[in-house]
This record gives sequence, structure tokens and C-alpha cells, in this order.
Amino acid sequence: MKLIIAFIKPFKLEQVRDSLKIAGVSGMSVNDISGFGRQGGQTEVYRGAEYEVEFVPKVRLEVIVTDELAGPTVAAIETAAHTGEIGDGKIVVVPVEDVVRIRTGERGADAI
Amino acid sequence: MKLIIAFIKPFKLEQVRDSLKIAGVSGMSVNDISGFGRQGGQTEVYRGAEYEVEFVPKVRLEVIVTDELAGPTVAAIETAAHTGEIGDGKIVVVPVEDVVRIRTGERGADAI
Amino acid sequence: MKLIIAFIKPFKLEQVRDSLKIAGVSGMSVNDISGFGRQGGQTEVYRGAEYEVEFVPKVRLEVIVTDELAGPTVAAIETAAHTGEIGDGKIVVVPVEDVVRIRTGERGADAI
Amino acid sequence: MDTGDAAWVLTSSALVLFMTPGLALFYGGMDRTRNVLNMLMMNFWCLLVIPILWVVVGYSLAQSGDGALLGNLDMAFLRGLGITGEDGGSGLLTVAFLGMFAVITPALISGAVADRMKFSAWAIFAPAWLLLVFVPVFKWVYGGWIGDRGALDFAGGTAIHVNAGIAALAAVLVLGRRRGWPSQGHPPHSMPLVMMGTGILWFGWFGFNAGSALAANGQAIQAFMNTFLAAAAAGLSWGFVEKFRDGHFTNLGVASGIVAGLVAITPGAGFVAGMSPIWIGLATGIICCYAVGLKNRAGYDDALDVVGVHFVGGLVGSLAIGLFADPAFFGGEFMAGSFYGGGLDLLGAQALGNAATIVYSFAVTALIMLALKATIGVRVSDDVENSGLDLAEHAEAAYSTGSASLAGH
Amino acid sequence: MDTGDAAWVLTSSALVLFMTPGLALFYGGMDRTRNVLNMLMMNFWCLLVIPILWVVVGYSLAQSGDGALLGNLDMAFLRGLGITGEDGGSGLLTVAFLGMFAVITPALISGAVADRMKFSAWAIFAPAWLLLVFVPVFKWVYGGWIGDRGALDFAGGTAIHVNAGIAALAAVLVLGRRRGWPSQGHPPHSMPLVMMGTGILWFGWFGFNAGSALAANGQAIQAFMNTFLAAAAAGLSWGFVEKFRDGHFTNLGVASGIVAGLVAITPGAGFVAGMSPIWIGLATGIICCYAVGLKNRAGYDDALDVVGVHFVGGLVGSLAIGLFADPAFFGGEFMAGSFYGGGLDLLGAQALGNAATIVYSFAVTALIMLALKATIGVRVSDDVENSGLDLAEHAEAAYSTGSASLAGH
Amino acid sequence: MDTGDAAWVLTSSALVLFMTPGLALFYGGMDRTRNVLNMLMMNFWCLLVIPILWVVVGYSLAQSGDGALLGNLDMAFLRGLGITGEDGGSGLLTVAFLGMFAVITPALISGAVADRMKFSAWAIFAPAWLLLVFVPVFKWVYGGWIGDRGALDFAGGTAIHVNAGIAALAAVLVLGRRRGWPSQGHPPHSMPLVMMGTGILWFGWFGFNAGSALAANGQAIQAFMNTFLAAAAAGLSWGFVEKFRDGHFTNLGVASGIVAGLVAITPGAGFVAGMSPIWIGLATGIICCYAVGLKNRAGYDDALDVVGVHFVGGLVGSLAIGLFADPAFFGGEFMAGSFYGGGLDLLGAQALGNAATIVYSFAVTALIMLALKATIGVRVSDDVENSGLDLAEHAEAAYSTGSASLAGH
Ligand SMILES: Nc1ncnc2c1ncn2[C@@H]1O[C@H](COP(=O)(O)OP(=O)(O)O)[C@@H](O)[C@H]1O
Ligand SMILES: Nc1ncnc2c1ncn2[C@@H]1O[C@H](COP(=O)(O)OP(=O)(O)O)[C@@H](O)[C@H]1O
Ligand SMILES: Nc1ncnc2c1ncn2[C@@H]1O[C@H](COP(=O)(O)OP(=O)(O)O)[C@@H](O)[C@H]1O
Repeated sequence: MKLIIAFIKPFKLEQVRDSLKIAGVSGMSVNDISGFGRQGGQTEVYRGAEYEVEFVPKVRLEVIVTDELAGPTVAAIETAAHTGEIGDGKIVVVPVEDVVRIRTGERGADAI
Repeated sequence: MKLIIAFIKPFKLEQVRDSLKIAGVSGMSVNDISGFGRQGGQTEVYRGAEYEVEFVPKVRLEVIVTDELAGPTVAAIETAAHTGEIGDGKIVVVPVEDVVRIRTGERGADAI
Repeated sequence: MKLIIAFIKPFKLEQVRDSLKIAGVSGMSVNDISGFGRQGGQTEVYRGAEYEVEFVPKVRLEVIVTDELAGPTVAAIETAAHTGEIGDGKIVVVPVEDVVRIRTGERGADAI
Repeated sequence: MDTGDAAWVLTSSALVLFMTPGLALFYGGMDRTRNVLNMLMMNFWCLLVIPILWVVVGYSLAQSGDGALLGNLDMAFLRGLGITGEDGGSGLLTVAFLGMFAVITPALISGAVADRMKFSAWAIFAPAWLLLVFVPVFKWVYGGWIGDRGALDFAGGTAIHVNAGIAALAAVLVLGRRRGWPSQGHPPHSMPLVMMGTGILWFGWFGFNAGSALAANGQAIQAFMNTFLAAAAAGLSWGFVEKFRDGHFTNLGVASGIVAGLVAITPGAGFVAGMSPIWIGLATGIICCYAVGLKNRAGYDDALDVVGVHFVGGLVGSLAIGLFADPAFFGGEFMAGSFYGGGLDLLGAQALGNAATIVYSFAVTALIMLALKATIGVRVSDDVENSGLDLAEHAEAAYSTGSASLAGH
Repeated sequence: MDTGDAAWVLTSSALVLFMTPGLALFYGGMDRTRNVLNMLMMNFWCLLVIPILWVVVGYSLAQSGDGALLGNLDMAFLRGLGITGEDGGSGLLTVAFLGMFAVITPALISGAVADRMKFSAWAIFAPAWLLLVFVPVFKWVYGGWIGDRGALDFAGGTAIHVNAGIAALAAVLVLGRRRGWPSQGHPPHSMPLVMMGTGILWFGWFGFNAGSALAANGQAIQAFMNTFLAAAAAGLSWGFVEKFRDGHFTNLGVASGIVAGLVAITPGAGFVAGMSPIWIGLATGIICCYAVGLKNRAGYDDALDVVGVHFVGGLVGSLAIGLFADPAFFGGEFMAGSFYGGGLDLLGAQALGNAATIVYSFAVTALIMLALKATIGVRVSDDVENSGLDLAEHAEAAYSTGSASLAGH
Repeated sequence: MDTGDAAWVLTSSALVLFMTPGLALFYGGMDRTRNVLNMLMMNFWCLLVIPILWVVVGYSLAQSGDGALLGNLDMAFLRGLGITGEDGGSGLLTVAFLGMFAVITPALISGAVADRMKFSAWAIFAPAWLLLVFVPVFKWVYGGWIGDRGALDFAGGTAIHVNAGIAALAAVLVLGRRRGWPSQGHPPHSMPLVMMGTGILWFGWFGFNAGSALAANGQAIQAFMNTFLAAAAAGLSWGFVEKFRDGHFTNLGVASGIVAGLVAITPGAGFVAGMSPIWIGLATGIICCYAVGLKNRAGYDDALDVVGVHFVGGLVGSLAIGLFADPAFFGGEFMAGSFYGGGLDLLGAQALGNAATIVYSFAVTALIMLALKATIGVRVSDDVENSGLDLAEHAEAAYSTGSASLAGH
């Protein structure tokens, strides 16, 4: 099993969620983060003082998937989150040793 | 060492924290997330328009533990976060290569 | 490749970011978390009732790096986030199987 | 009607209307994120249903006629309240002004029942309580047997704060404690909302108290000054009790003290003068700061301290009139307080009035709550209490700020 | 000028000024986090540019002289408006009071165009609309051909709410829909802000309506009472429609109903009495609650329901005068409504006045928007719409609360 | 006392009271999340301690008697201020009204010392500053040697804004810079709070300025109009300077400009007329927008720009009277400004009054701060500054919204 983590542009979240559903992903966990990268920050100006806010708002997704679904999941995110412009974000694939569904106590692929 | 990530129901956080303390876990990191899964979303209604908010509030826990403590930690979360109803959440076990305590520079199991 | 996760004191974020830039890290993802550990909580008092808030505010960093950069990255965080007082936080190194840059479709080290 | 008096009472009426949203924010800020909207709605509900109830029958039952116990229906549906007659509309204006008080009094109770009461039960409770408790007590105090005995209540210490405060106690005793209380606490979700609510309440309370002179006269001016001083003094003394007892001078303590001081000066605002409001305020801040701790010892779960602030504060203030009332200053015909040569007569009258109010309000409120409990039920399910009332009762969320949480349909 | 009247109109003017920040919060709370400041600024912009425009030429064109269609420039630059003359400054005070109305009227439109309009286009639209639409319609209604036909508009139902509401429709038709509308929704980012805005609006509306008597007299008192009752009734009925239709009694529904009720009672506040405001309010809450659904069927993207609330509410209230106007109560010389023995004449006059306003306002607003579209453009780029207007248009973020987001230079 | 005048001054007093919570929100919104409550408390502290100080000795020292430098204690403890005498309570009402000014003046300074001052030091500073600086300067300006020379200050430009603004400079020079300043910045944690504070301030300022006529007369009306126009004009010009210099029309710029305009029109509100408030406002917005940049060049850390807005705005407005004062319009006996045929006499008197205030206030404020520094200390520890003052100084957190952060005992 894999834990797939993705950092994407916030307004792409809905599209990504829909693609993941189509790809057969049954769940995900999402939160807002501040991203730093090539995209560079935003300049905010308060009372004439410029603030180089180097962090930009991004959304972080975590999806646990079986090994078979890992490829399609990455592909689904990649396609749906793509705009072609700098700052589209990254996908990371991390190995997972075990998964547990708290409700039933199921383990491994059954728990996903 | 393992990194144990759990997605649980928010109101269970205190119980989980207490169980983890009893299990011998010395630290954890927690944040609010939006979860998507079998539980399905909530319907909010604003001026007659229904919003199918597919994400529900969950809490995300991260606990770094030694290999020995991994089993008890998972068990402690499983028991404390369990309600038996859909949406109880998942626990994921991820392998860890190294841990550092910033204050002392200790590495590995000592750092936890 | 490695995913390096660090939990640090909030006011150290800027220093850590600057050190990471110097170390050659090109991106990172950051969010606020609540940390529980040896540091112990804060006591807040509302209308005479003491609340032992056991969680303290921390910042969580995620940095994806190539294997070569893993050491320097850990070192950079360690130095910049260090105050020597309890609660300085932890750094965790997690193995990564693959990384994708959404914009270009690059994989692996090129994607970072 | 004199235009200056009309201008002031119109202004005061608007100020008192503004207090109910202010109270909603004050309470809502103290509440948890997931129950904020339920708290706001309990207050706004009073703003919707009570104005209509008030003009239809409430005011008439509360003020019309000579009954010692209850008014009659002569003024129901605003009958006879015109603007072209001799009074130039002053009767009508009084209905509007007092209507604002009718709105906020049951709203006060909402802070006690927070986090666990079914909204449908509250929806019935608020108007029922208005008719069965507020209206008769109001009549007794203003134009009924309590007032006849010489008891004083300038802007509603007995009729409003003691009344609503003791009702809050009865309500929570029937309702029961929140799950996890008192071992689990939860800090205010937004202190800036609490402080803003406090500011609005103080601002509006000038209308509440100084408007109760029903004229822009000297009594209004002194009531204004008293409102200014007592709030400050009580905020100060509450803050210092916390500083010395708990270690810090807190915003919530100061806010609570200010509100307690406003409550306490309400009954005497038009009867005391000089440094009296400062003494009343200082005493109230200290007493109420300790009084809010009572619930933990006595075991009733008064979520946002309506009993400790409104009941205790109102009672302290009402009894204080027995000490501080100064008819000479006002050129008024009321009894003097003990410190102003008046013996214990006024204090006795105050005690009697409050005692009667306490007994009646407690009993009838408990009956209303028991009736609701036996019929539609008063508590939300444990599930709803765990996950929050906003979503379950109102299908809304107070905040949807993150991108993640925004991802709707 | 009588001091009591002056006191009340001064107070009312301050209250109406306060409504525009209140409206900004009401709209801003409903908006998404990333567009909040743009929404606030569209409202504050009106607070900056219109006061000056109003005293320089606006008031004079809207009120000076005997023209049936437009005023003249005799009072431009406040010419002739002194305080030592016979009127003691009452003319000047009227300019200030009405200036507050001039500020808020275009601000109302901002809710419709939310989330996608270029700020530069809004910056020109607001003053242009004031001069080309608000000013002439204001003149027609107050001292022009519409008023001459006996049509009534106490505090601005036709001149303000119908006018701004239909302009909102024209504006969004030219502007086009938001990306993703209507399939994608987004809940209010902060309901407490919405409820606070509602409280401020209701509070300020007492100045809006009761202040429009321009005196602290009986008519002001009745207007005050009407404002109290109609808002409550409309909040109640809107809430119940949602309860029975959608399943819950919501805060946003109640807030919307209160505002709709305030809108609807505005034109008749000084002409109806008794239980009429309750009937008007109840009807408005129901009608407007259904009216906001129209946009989905008709396909125009009126983001925050300016058409459904202000246009429909204003129209309902204005036509209701034709039924409920009660000159006997006021001792006034205006036509009676059908329910008060007046036949259909007044209703006809009301219909005519509103029809003319609708046609004129819609057409000229559309022309202004089309002219802007053809020149500087009215819409932000897709990119800006996706990432939010606050940063792109104002280089600011509404909230910077986390440590992460705070990490500036 | 005339009822209309009483109504207006009562209303104005309530409005000015409301300004201090408004200021707290204005400042608090600009601050960082971890220091919000400390900022609110510095303001609320003034609301607690100063009312009492004011009636006990402050007012008497500031207004009683004929001294050119200081009042006497004849009116201490409100001695002699009744409501049954000839003045009908107008003396008492004036004490209350001016008490609101006494509260907000030291509160203004809190914005400068944000994020690093020990609360205990502030708790002593505020009342000490009131007695040692505010009271004497107030006496000089209103009934002392500055006023005797013909210098004008309608509602407190010299006595309040220049006074508090220069004191802020002295205070931060003793206090020192925040850690990391100026290289590290932090954007406002909540712009909606800032804008709401701005709305409340503008609303309340009508009481501040128009109430200072102490009557509902023509001068109050003109002061009202001036307050309306100057705020708008200054918000507009500040916004445009930012637009052309920095690229965007920002909410914070507009809010700052509005407040600067309100400050600047304060001294002349009852002495200038016609288009003058617009010119004063436009000039102030431009000058203050540049003035807030001074601190970076000069190296003093005035956190929320009290010097740039209140000192500079107050000074500009006070000197502007020397140009724009128009006694003919008011039928008043004061000197005319240069543009109204008055030569340079008034300008000279204004300059002298402000110069004396600046020297005295700066010196005595510095001495108070130095005395505090030498005794209890004025700065929190570096640790507290890093982790935030709310928790360390008040044991509270401004927001506890997440489940994670809510996990209490
Ligand atoms: N090395 C990294 N480690 C963790 N997160 C990263 C890293 N690089 C980029 N990110 C995340 O991806 C986002 C986009 O990266 P950026 O370099 O701006 O553009 P792109 O993805 O187009 O190369 C960043 O805002 C950050 O959240
Ligand atoms: N595949 C997944 N990847 C990541 N998080 C998941 C996944 N499936 C579920 N979750 C998380 O667990 C929560 C509960 O899952 P859900 O499917 O609703 O119920 P259950 O855990 O009872 O099967 C979700 O809200 C989400 O936060
Ligand atoms: N076992 C753990 N798992 C996950 N996070 C931890 C763990 N232990 C500590 N942390 C994180 O590190 C922070 C600091 O830890 P703490 O024990 O207080 O001090 P120190 O790092 O000096 O030992 C915690 O607040 C928490 O966020």
C-alpha cells in the first residue's frame, strides 16, 4: 500500500476530488497549507510597507491506496491538478506498512 | 521506528490522547483536516440552495514511535477512537528512517 | 528521495526557511499544528476555571529532497530551529518511492 | 410629546434593540465553533417572535389596567395607541421601547442552556416564558403589587435580570449537564467577538438605563453617569480578583465584570448618585466573580454563567438600592436607602420583591421546561451534542474559511 | 430648527452612516475568504467618493428647484446652506442625512457583482450610477413627476431598493456569471460576520426609516414601530419557509428575512400603522425567500441576492402601500390604500412609479455597464477569479492568522 | 437643560464610549493573532480605570476654576453636580461626555507600544499619563492659557490627538523596538476586524465632533457635515496615494485615511465650513500616508502608526484652522483663518498651542516611561515577545477554533 501526498492549487481541489472518485479512490484527507517553491511569493502592501509573503496558499491531499491503485491515483491527480503554470505542485509516493480501519478493525488493503 | 498517522473523529481526540499517554507515547502532533470517505458529506442549506459538503471535519494525528511501541500505539488509537459508526477513520503505519530531537541532537529511538 | 517532516517552534519558521534556502532546498510545505510532548501545555484561565491546554502551537514542515540533500536538510533545520529549550521539536526522515511535478510530469529527483 | 424626549427615547429604543445582537456575539464568542450559530439563533429567535407577541398581547397584559397581578387586553393589537392624540405618540413609543426589553430578557437565558438544548424546545420556551413569567413579573414590578409596596426597579433589575437569571437556573436543572461537564472545558472560540459584544452591550445599555427615564431629563443624565461608572468599577474589581486569585488580568474577566456592573446598576440607575455607582460596581465585580464558581460546587451546568452574572448581579444591585437610594438628589418621592437616612424599609421592600420574583420565576420556568421535556423533549441527542448543534439543528457552519472546507458540490 | 428634531435627525444620520459598514460585513461574511476585502472595499468606496459627489453636485441635482425630471445646480457646493439663517441649519442637516442614503444605495448593488468585477470598473460605476440613475429617480420620487402623481415612498422603497435592485440585475446580466456558477457553491465564510452585519443594519435602519420623518414626532414613532415589527415578521416567515421547505431554521435565512422586511417596510414606514407592518413583513419574508431561487431558474448570477431581497422586497413593500396606507392614523393628506377605503388609485400610482423606475434604472445601468465593458472592461481575468480578488486587486489578505501564513519578509 | 440638547449630548456620549471598543478592534485587527488580546486589554483598561479617575479628580483638575495651568479640586467626587439645580444636570452631562474623551485619549497610545509592553507597566502608565499630561493640557486648551490666546480646538485636535500622538513617540523611544523590526513584518491578522473598527470609529466620531457643540444646534450640524466629508476625502486621497505609489487601492489604506481624516477635522469641526473639510481631508490623507513611512527612516518603532496618523493628522488639522476658520459662517466670535481674511494671527496661536503641547507631552510622557522602566520595567521578556503576550500576560488565547486547539483538560 502507498500513501500518496499531493500539494496542489486550492481551486483545483474539486476537480481532483472528482477525478479521484472516478479512478476508484474511496477516501482522502485534505488540509490547507502554505507552500514555498519556485512559484515565488505574493507581495502584500500594508500602509506602504511591502511584505514579501513567500508562502502561497496550497491544499495538501493524502490518499491511502493499494499498490495497484497507486499508479492511477497519481495519474488522476496529475491530470486534474495540471494547469501548466508554475506552482502546480508535487505528488509524493510513500510506502505504507499497514492500514487499519478503526470502525471494523480490518487491516491492510481491506481497510482502505 | 514508525510514523503512525491517524484520521479520527474530532470529539474523540481527548480520549485518544489519554489512551496514548497510558500506552507510553510521549508526544504527538495534531491538526484539523477535512475528510472524504464512505461517511458521506453533510448537507448545508444556504438561502434554499443545498450544498453537498462532501468533506467532513476530522482530526489528524501523527505519532512517531519505536518499533516496539508501534503495535500498542495502533491498538490504543483503535480502541479509543472507535464508535463503531461509519466515519471512525483510519490508521496508517509508515516506516521511518531516522528521527532527530532538535533540542539535543539525539538520533533514532533516543530522539522520540 | 526522502520526505523530511519537522515539528518546530512557530517563531523559528523564518530562520528555518532561510537556512533551508541556503542549504539548496527549493521548496517546502508548511502548516500549523498542535503539539503534545515533554514541553507540557499552557494554562489558560477563563472565569476562574483553569484549562490545562496540553497542546501547544507548533509549525509542521514537509520537505521533499534527494538522497544527497537529506543530510544537509536535516542539519539545516536542526541548527536553525534550535534554542536548547524544551519543546524545540523533532525531525523525521521518511523514505519516498516517487515524486511527480504536476506541471511538467517529471518524475523522481527531477521533480523536486 | 416633547421632541427632545422623543428623540432620546427613540434613540434609546434603537440602542436597546442593538443589545440583542450584541448579546448574541458576547455569548457566541464564548461558545465553541460548532455551536456558535445555535447560540446566535437562540438570540435572534427572540428578535423575531417577541416583537409580534409583544404588540399583539404582551404589552397589554404587562401594562394595561390597574390589576395588581396582571394587566388586561385593552391595548392588545396596539388598540388605542395613536399619534394624533394628546400624547403625540408617547404611549406608542413606550410600547416600542419596552418591547426591546421584552426581546432581550428571554435571550439572556440562552447562555445557560447553550450546547445541548433542542432548538424546537427553545422556540417554544422563549415566547411561553415571556407570557407566563416575564409579563406577570413585569406587571407586579411596574404598576402591580411589588411596586405598590415601594420597591424600586429603575430599568429592570428585578423584572429582567433577577427574573431571567433565576429562570436560567431552573432551566438548566431540568435540562441537565452537558456531556463531559465539568471535567472537560473549552475556551471561548473567539475572544474578539466576546469583546465586541461587550462593547455593544455597554453602548446599548446607555439606552437601557438612561432611556428608562423616558425623557431627556436630569434623571436620564444621572442614570447615564451611573451606567458609565458602575460598569467600569465592576470590570475593574472582577479583573483584580482574577489577578490576585488566578494570576492574570483577563479579557474575559473584564468583559464579565463590565456586564455584571451593567446588570447591577440597572435597578438603581435612576435612584442612586454620586460615588454610589462606583461602590455598587466594585462590590458587584467581586461578588459575581466568586459567584460564577458556585456552579462547579453546586453542580448545575450554567454554561455561560447567566446565574452568576445576571441573577447575582441583578440581586446585588437591587438590594443595593436599599442602601444607596437618594431621593433628595433626584427630588423624587421614593423611599431613601439606609445610607441616606431611610432605615431598612426600602431594603425590606426590595428583598420582598426579589423573593417573590425568584420563587415565581423559578417555579413557572421549571414547569415550562418540564412540560417541554415531557412532550417534545428538551435535549439534542448525544450524537448531535458531540458533533455540534450548528450542523444538526441549522444545517449551517459558522466558518468555512479553508479551501478544503469550501469544497462544496 | 427645534433642538429635539435636530437631535433625532443628527442621530439618524449617524445611524444610516453606520449601515454601510454594516452592509459590508453582511455581504463580506457571505463571501469567500479570498474575496472578502474586495467586497468590503466596494462598500467603503461608496463611503469615500459619494459624500463628496453629493455635496458638490448630487444633492443639488436631486433636490434643488422645481423640475419634474431633474434638479438644478443652485445648491451645488452647498451654496446657500447656512446655519445662522432662519432654518437654523435644517437644510444642511437634510443634505447630510440624505447623503447617507446616497452612499448606501449604490453599495447595495455590490452584493450582486461580487467575486468577479474589476475594482477599477466598480470605482467608476458607483459614482456614475449615482449621478445618472440615483439622482434623477430620487428627484422624480421626491419632488418630481412620480411624487406629483401621489405615489408614496417614505424612506426609499422605490428610489433606493427597487432602483438598486433592478440595477443589480442589469449589472450582472452585462457582467456575466461567475466561473463554475451555479454548479459550484461556496458557503458563507463567516456567519458571525453576517449576523453582526444584520444587527448593525437593523439598528441603523431605525435612523433610515424613523429619521425620514425629519423630526422627532409621531410619524417618526410609528415609523420606528413599523421598522421593528416588519423586520421581525419577515425574519420569522422566511425562517419558517426554510424550515418547512428545506428542513431547518437557518441563521442566513433569518438574516435575509430581517433585511427583506426592513427593505419592504421602508417605503411605507410613515404611512401604515397597526398590524399592517406585520402583514407586510410576513408576506415579504415568504415572497423574497422564494424570489432568491429565481436566479437559478432564470440563469442570472446575482451572487448575494440583491435582486431577490432588495428589488423584490422593495417592490412588495411599495405596492403594499397601495393596500395599507392609512392617512387617518397619521392625520396626513396622502391617498388611502385599498384596505383603508382608498380604492385602487394609490396602488396604481405606486405601480406607475415603480414601473418607471424599473425601466429607467435597468436601461441606464445596462448602458453604464456596457460602456465600461467596451472601454476598461468589467471582469477580472479567470486567473484572478480563481485565486481571489483580494490579493490581485488590493494586494491584501483578509486573514493572516497562522504562523505559516505570517512568515513575511 | 433643553431636552433636545440633552438628547443629543446623551447620544453623543454613548457614541464616544463606543469608540474605544471600536479602536480596540481597529488596533486588534491589525495586530498578530498572538497579541490581539493584549491590545484589546490595553484599550479596555482605559475603559475601566479612567471613568473612576475622571469623576474622582480628573474632571475637576481639568475644568474647575480659573487657573491658566490647572484646575482645582472643587468638583472632585462630582461635588456640586446635581440635576435639580438650575442647570438641570447639564454640568453633570458634560462630565460624562468629556469622560469619554478622557478614556479614549490614552487608549490611542496603545497602538504604538503594541507587542512588547508589560501590561503592568501599561496599567500604571495610562492613569498616570491621564493625570500628568492629559489633564493639564486639557485645561490649557479649554479654559487655560492656550485657549486664552485665541487658539481653537473644537473637539480635541491639540488636546487629544497631537497630545496622544507625540506621547506615543516618546513612549516608543523609551520602550525600544520590537524584536525583528523593521526587517520582519506581519500583516494584519484580521482585516474585517480593522474595517469594522473603522466603521465604529466613524460612527462614534459624529458624537465626538458634533456632540462637542454641547447642543443640537447649527454648529453641531456643521460639525456633523464636516466629519462626514473630511473622513471621506482623507480615505480617498490616502487610497489614491497608495494606488499610484504602491499599485493598489487597499482596505488598510482607506481605513487609515478615514481615521486620519477624522482626526484632522476634529479641531476645526465647529469652525470651518463649505468645502473646507474636503480640502482638509484630502491634504491629510496625502500627508499622513507619507508620514507613516517616517518611522522606517527615523528608526522609531511605532507599531500601528499612532504618530503618523494621530500626531500628524491632528497637527495638520489644527494648523488648517489657521487657514480655514470662518467665523462669519458660524456667527462666532473667534479669529478668522488666513483664507477668510484673518491674516496669520490664528495660525500663530494654533502653532503656539501645539508647540507647547508637543514639548510638554513629549517630556512628561518620556519621564513617566523612564520612571516605569527604572522601577517595574516596561518590556516583556524576549521569550514572551516571541511566543506572544496574550498567553503570558493574560493567560488567554484570542481564538480556539480547531478541535486540536480545543483539547483542554
Ligand atoms: N521540495 C519540496 N518539498 C515539499 N513541498 C514542495 C517542495 N517543492 C515544492 N513543494 C510544494 O509544491 C508547491 C509548488 O511548487 P513550486 O516549486 O512553486 O512549483 P512547481 O510545482 O510548478 O515546480 C509549493 O508551493 C510547495 O507547497
Ligand atoms: N483512502 C483514504 N486515504 C486517506 N484518508 C482516508 C481514506 N479513506 C478514509 N480516509 C479518512 O478517514 C475518514 C473516515 O473514512 P470513512 O470512509 O468515512 O469511514 P470509515 O473509516 O468508517 O471507513 C475520512 O473522512 C478520511 O479523513
Ligand atoms: N512522538 C512524537 N510524535 C509526533 N510528534 C512529536 C512526538 N514527540 C514530540 N512531538 C512533536 O514535537 C514537539 C516538541 O516535543 P517536546 O517533547 O515537547 O520537546 P522536545 O522536542 O524538546 O523533546 C511536540 O509539541 C510535538 O509537536
